[in-house]
Amino acid sequence: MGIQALTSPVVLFFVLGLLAAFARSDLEIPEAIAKGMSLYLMAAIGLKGGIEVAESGLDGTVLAALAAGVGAGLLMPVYAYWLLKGLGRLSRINASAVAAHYGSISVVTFVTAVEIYTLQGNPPQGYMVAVMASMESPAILAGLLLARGLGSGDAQDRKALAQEVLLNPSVVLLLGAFAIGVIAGPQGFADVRPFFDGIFKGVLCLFLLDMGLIAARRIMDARAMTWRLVIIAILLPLVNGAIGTSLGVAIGLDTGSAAALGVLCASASYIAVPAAMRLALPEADPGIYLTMSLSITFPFNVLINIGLIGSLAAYLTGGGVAAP
Amino acid sequence: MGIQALTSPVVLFFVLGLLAAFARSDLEIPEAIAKGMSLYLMAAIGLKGGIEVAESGLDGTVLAALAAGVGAGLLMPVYAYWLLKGLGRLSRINASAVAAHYGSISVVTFVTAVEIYTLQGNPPQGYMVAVMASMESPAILAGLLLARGLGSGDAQDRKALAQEVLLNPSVVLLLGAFAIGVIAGPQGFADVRPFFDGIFKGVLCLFLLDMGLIAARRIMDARAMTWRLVIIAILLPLVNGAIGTSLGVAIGLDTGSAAALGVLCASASYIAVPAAMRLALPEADPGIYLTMSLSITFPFNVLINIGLIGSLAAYLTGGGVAAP
Amino acid sequence: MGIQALTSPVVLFFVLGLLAAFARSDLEIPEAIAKGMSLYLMAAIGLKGGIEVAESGLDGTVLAALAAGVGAGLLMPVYAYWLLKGLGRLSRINASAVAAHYGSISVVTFVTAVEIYTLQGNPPQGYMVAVMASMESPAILAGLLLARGLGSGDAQDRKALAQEVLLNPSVVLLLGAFAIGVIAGPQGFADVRPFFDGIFKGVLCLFLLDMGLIAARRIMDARAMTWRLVIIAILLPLVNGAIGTSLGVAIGLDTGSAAALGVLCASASYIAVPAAMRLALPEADPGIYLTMSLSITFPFNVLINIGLIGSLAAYLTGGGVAAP
Amino acid sequence: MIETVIRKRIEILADQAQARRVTDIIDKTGITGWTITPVTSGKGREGRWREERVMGTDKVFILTIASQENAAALAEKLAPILTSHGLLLTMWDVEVIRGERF
Amino acid sequence: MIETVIRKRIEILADQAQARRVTDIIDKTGITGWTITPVTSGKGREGRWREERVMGTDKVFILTIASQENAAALAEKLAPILTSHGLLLTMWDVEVIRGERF
Amino acid sequence: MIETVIRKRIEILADQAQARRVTDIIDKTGITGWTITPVTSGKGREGRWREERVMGTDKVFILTIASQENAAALAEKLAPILTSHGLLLTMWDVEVIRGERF
Ligand SMILES: Nc1ncnc2c1ncn2[C@@H]1O[C@H](COP(=O)(O)O)[C@@H](O)[C@H]1O
Ligand SMILES: Nc1ncnc2c1ncn2[C@@H]1O[C@H](COP(=O)(O)O)[C@@H](O)[C@H]1O
Ligand SMILES: Nc1ncnc2c1ncn2[C@@H]1O[C@H](COP(=O)(O)O)[C@@H](O)[C@H]1O
Ligand code: NA
Ligand code: NA
Ligand code: NA
Repeated sequence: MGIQALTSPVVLFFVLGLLAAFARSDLEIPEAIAKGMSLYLMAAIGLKGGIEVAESGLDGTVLAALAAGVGAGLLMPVYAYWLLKGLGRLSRINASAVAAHYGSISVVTFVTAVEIYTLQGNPPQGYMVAVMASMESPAILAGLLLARGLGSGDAQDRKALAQEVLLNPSVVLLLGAFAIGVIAGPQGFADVRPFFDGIFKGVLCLFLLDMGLIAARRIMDARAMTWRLVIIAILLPLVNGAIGTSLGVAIGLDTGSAAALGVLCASASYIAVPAAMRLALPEADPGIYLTMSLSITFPFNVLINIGLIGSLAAYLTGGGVAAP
Repeated sequence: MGIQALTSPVVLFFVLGLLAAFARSDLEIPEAIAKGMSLYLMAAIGLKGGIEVAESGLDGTVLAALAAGVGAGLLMPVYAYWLLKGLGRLSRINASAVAAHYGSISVVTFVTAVEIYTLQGNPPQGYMVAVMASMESPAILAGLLLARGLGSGDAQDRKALAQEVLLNPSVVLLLGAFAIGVIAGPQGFADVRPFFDGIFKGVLCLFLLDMGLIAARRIMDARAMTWRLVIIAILLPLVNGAIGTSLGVAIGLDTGSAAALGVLCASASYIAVPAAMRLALPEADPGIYLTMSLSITFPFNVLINIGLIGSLAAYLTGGGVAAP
Repeated sequence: MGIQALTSPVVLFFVLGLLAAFARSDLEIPEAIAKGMSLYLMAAIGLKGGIEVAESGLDGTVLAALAAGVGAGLLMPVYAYWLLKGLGRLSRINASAVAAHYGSISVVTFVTAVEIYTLQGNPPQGYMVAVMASMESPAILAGLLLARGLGSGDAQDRKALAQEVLLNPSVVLLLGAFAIGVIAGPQGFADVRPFFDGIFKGVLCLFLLDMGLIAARRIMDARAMTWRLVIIAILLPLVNGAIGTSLGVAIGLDTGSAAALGVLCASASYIAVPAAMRLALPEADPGIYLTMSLSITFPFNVLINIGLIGSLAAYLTGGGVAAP
Repeated sequence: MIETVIRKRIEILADQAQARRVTDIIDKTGITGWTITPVTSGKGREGRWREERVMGTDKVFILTIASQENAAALAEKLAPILTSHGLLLTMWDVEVIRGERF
Repeated sequence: MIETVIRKRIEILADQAQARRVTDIIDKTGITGWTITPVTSGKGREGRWREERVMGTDKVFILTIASQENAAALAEKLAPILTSHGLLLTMWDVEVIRGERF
Repeated sequence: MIETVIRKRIEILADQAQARRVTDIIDKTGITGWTITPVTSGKGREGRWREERVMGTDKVFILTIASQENAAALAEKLAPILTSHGLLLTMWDVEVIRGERF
């Protein structure tokens, strides 16, 4: 992603968070503020995606992109599972839980990638937000099937789970705000633009500061991490990112959107999926799945992989490597 | 209120909140954030009202508007009380508590109305903020007199209550910010405009998302609601809104301000009055008064009644029905 | 500081907070919001300082300013200590704790001063933010030496304390954001300007509202305050402010920067130092040190002393008294 | 071994709005102090509630450590308003160090 | 003197995500209510954690006052999932006023 | 019926800034874990306080379940700093399931 991205305040605040936590500073963002910023970012990204779709309309590739996203969300956990059980030596339960995380997506990784690709002149399409939302849940389903097989759990547990999966807060807020954007359109957006667009990148800076703090603290406390798992947490985003990007190019997405699909595949969930696993697979160890997704894959994606994926997309769509 | 208002992001976020909660999604806004937004909205609306008054000066109708507001705040609880005891079959305590809510006002309903009327070309006058602030407390007094008669409670309780009523946080913040606006004037406001004006509507969106979530959840949990009470919770804002608007026109207010007075009369408190009732009438059932004001009257006003009142005001001031 | 400053919304919100609390209103800002605003203000001030340095480069006076700041931070506690033990009649522990507060700095006092001096046409240099950050900790060291002499505490306590002192959240965030500003430079800042600059003054208003509430409430609850301590809490900022300003002029700072150094010397910490004292001197009474720094010195500085220091700096640099 | 004495620990669940009334009664009973902790949600006969400080419907726990006599006196004073003010009171014996403080 | 009766106070530390499951079991046991309070951080065999509600890793305390039989029934029902669901359960006797409510 | 054993529950009210010191002492005593819960406000001999995390003046409750010997050892270690560090310590017997864990 070149020099420009690494000197972007967004990335620098993330690095500051990492450094502060590694140095054992007590710097801390109140949880209510972090949660508020997370909701704000989802509402804003959903809304902006919807506005763009209202402006530009949908081209034929949107359905292909949705299908590609959901398909990847269902299949990536399968090979991730075998890797985690084999190379990673995890138990069935833990391997399934981790696999679900890698099949799903991270909103903030996506948002950071959109900022960077837009800076590089390759803004992804607005409908990629809908693709993102549709990729949150399928992997949870895949993960639970891997863990328990068909027909597990009692009726009530299943209902609670279906709700958690289908109506999880991120999905509802992303899709809801997206729909509002489509309905309200550009002139409805004008009034709320200073809030949802003007201050967006600044809020993202503070949110990434917090993510850096949390990611670094978690890995310092981690007990269950092994080198095998660290390797997998870097291998999976590389492989998934390459597959997703190629898939995007194959179905005819533009450079930015193909790269965005790659980033969605490469990213690992650290909000929606952990919440679902806490509910449905309480035996799985959060010390494994959160540390892998949050403390290894997330920084790897933000600092390195977003750049690699962008270059791959530029190369595959014939645009050459994007200028830094 | 026409198509335009219903496609405004502000209203759409409220609807999203209602739908998400009815679908039993876990979407939730941290309470500290909700409280922070509520304080922000009050400070901003107060400040903006004060600035407008500093700019335009006060015309003679302001005193009449204040008197009309306070008078309505004292008298509306009286007929509301009889309706609630008779038709609603509530106990004396509960009827008094509910009546106090309907005599007082809802800041967010007012703010939403101001946004909508301004969109429609009928911005209410800045001093209506002062009218709003002056209408918060009289109804609490009226409600307590209805519940306990004169001379109730011991001296200490009365002191605590007088403080709660006169210095309740909303009144202090609204009037304080209003005064700051008047003193600082337009050029003092310039520096803080991006915060208090620029992002105002966006914050209102998120706040209404939360209101939608809370309103819908409360009605789903409600046990004490009856059809009689539901009818009253729609009847009162209709009647009070019509009376308030007519009163506004009668004392010579412009279309927007008359409609705003109507909205103030139509709206029911869900912050200041519940807090006072918790303190002074702990025997009253919040399951009744909060559900009526928050889950029925508030959505009814935001989605329907603000539009009706706007049309009535336009009709009465001879402007015809406002264009959508 | 003249009429203009006293009608600035920033100062008026502070006064509103004081009045509301003295009138015993329940107005209250959620703690998470207050903490979030405090972090935001530090990140923003650090970032803006760094941007300015990236733009203007550093002139030779910056090292002198840093040395002056650190030196003052180490020496001011010494005479403060004697004053507090003698005139103030405090115990050794309490005198040392209070002295540390007056040697350190208050970020919000500095920020308010920057706003006011900039309005008056004398903006301090960007590097004064780095001077501020470097003045947070030396006084803590000085205070602990006064309290315990050399060689106190066990090894583990010392390590925890060194961390608290060197890596305390304010220092890390101020210096980290400053470094980000220097690296990202003006064009990196453009995207985040609406958040870190546009809404800055508005957030400062709400933060000062909260400071007013807290300052007034604390003094009403104070038991350990004596007239002697009140006098010292006004005397120290006067003396330290005059010394700091003169020092600034002596080392060749411009009017605004010399005044800013004066304000840093005059201000007393109420975040970083109390936290360190809680850890390292738990026997010291927060009822004394917080009440003095927060409830007396802070309002005195914001309402009066910033103006006096600005006039002194203008006088000493030959600019005459600043226009109001 | 350190010496401990037995005191009563009283815990009162109350509406936030009633907290001041309860702590005033504790003060008047001559008990040396109290501590308030937050409550997130609950369910009782009147149904479920969640913390909604915006609407003023949240509750708190008020804890106080007292001698047996003071505890009995406090329970006595609070009993009449328990039902009307929706309070919940439990108490039990605890060991404390520095018993002279309570 | 006010009359008190002895009830069991049960306190369960659980993941936020498991809270609903626990309160459903309390409800089904026929206990009249429960109260949830927040938890900030902790340390156990699996290491230290802090509240991180953004990531859904936080815990809560679930308190309930019940008769001895109901308390025993609840403990019986929760015992099988204590380890798999990472719950921590303690209980002790407390005095309550208005004992007919529990 | 499920089998329970008796353990000691110790509750320490401490300044947030002192929490680390207390949990380090708990760890060194060989107790398996601890849990921290938030505190909103309080009143003692030194007057009233409210949570003001911005100013670092807030307090927390530190809870730990331990065997009788470990509990006694902990009380012994904390006793000397109770007054200077403003701690408040109470403890009582509770029943736990899976007693081997504590
Ligand atoms: N058996 C119980 N155990 C614990 N808390 C209870 C119990 N019953 C009621 N509560 C709490 O007391 C509040 C009010 O109860 P009620 O007055 O019965 O609606 C509930 O919302 C719960 O927080
Ligand atoms: N009798 C008591 N019961 C409960 N909490 C107390 C009691 N006394 C003191 N506290 C708490 O301990 C804190 C410090 O007390 P003190 O050291 O006496 O000022 C107070 O702020 C209260 O939170
Ligand atoms: N001895 C203990 N005393 C108090 N809390 C404990 C204890 N052991 C564990 N916990 C709490 O239970 C949580 C889970 O413990 P564990 O399952 O052992 O990791 C910890 O994070 C603590 O919050
Ligand atoms: Na993925
Ligand atoms: Na009304
Ligand atoms: Na100073």
